[in-house]
Amino acid sequence: MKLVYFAWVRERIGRAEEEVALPSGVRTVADLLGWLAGRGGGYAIALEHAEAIRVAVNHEHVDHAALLPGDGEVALFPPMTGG
Amino acid sequence: MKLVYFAWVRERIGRAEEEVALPSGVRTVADLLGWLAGRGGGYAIALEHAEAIRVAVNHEHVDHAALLPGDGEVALFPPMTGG
Amino acid sequence: MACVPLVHVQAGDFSLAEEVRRLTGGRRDVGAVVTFTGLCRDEGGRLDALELEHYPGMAEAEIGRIAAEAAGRWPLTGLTVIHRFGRIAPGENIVLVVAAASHRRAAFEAADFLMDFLKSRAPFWKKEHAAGEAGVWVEATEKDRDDMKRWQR
Amino acid sequence: MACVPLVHVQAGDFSLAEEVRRLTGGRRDVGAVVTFTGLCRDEGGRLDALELEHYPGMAEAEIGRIAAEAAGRWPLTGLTVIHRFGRIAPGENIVLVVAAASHRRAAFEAADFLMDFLKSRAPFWKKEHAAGEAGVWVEATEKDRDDMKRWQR
Repeated sequence: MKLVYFAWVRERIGRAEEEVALPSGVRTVADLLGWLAGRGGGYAIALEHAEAIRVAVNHEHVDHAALLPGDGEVALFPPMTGG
Repeated sequence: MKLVYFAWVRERIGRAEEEVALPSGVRTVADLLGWLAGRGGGYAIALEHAEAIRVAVNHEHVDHAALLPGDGEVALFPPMTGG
Repeated sequence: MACVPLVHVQAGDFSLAEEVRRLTGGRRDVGAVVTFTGLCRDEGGRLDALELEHYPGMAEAEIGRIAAEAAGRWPLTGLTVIHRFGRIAPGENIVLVVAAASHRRAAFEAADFLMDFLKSRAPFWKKEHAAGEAGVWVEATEKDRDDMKRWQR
Repeated sequence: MACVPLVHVQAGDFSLAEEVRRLTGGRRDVGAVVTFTGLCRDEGGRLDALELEHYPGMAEAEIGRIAAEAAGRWPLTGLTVIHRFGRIAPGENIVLVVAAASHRRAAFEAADFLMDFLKSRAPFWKKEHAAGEAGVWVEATEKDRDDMKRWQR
């Protein structure tokens, strides 16, 4: 699965994107955030307040209870400040 | 006193403006409307529904209970439809 | 301090771009500009033109009062109102409001307020001209009066 | 039938006049055009520039969804949304919404709705650059979320 990061999530993690192979227990967006934070370092810092992280699956907003797709792009980012 | 008329008030009365000398009993806007309607003809037709007529005194909206000024310009017109 | 509104009542057309530039050019404190342009519609092909009669002198004064009220009520950096009179063909401009502010809510509300009050308070009257007919005066609607009530406080 | 919105996400500037002309030129059924332009403020002289990061692909898709929602909700004759990204200096344009309709209420509400939703749903992030400091990400506010709730129904 492809993960992409934006704004301070990207800066704290230290990369803009990566490919990951998910362990079988990681099924929801919340699972993914917990698993990534467990990597420590920049991941732990970026995802410390997981509830603040916004997530999009294949370019659509989803909530943290959403199931992850079998394939595609999952994006993690802070609340938007455009407009 | 100068009277000016606009839109269908002007068309029905048949003139855009005139000078009038008010009888002493004509003190309010409502008095003026009644006195003018009493002239009959186009005045009676224009002012038949007096409550619909809007009035301005020296370029400011006033209600029908307002006292007429000693001097200046009184305008009679239909509800506005600009914008 | 409240901005000083620009008010023009004129027969000729106006330039939206120029009026926006007048309120933003060379400035770094304007965050939001809302414009409203009112145009003449042909009402499904029925209309040849609108004729706008106005009360010279009072039109400028009354729009000035409405604009000053808006400038006192919202923190605007600039406010422009232009209202045309005379014969106006479908597709042509009738009225322009430009409201500039640091933040968007003030600009939106001021422009919206201006239009509601212009409709019911500015001394202009529209006559519709259709092919082969005598002109017909547009009637004011209950809705126009209700729109003004939105702003009571 | 709902109009088909135009959506652009671009680094370059836009022309307000051109975008309005695109929705009104040659037409006789448009009675009202509301535009919103968002500009970069210098925050009392503090800011050198804003940097706008965006999520390519999703930015267009999400603005498209918000615009389609507006086009379904109000009887618009046209709707255009342009959002810039990259480095933007004080006084420069950031975002443009143009809503055209037969009647003014639809145009005002659609433009207002678009801006409230763009602020909180479109994947853009602003970083403030001040002289001699590292950039600071702008934080989303409670107010931004409250603004969206105005449109629940």
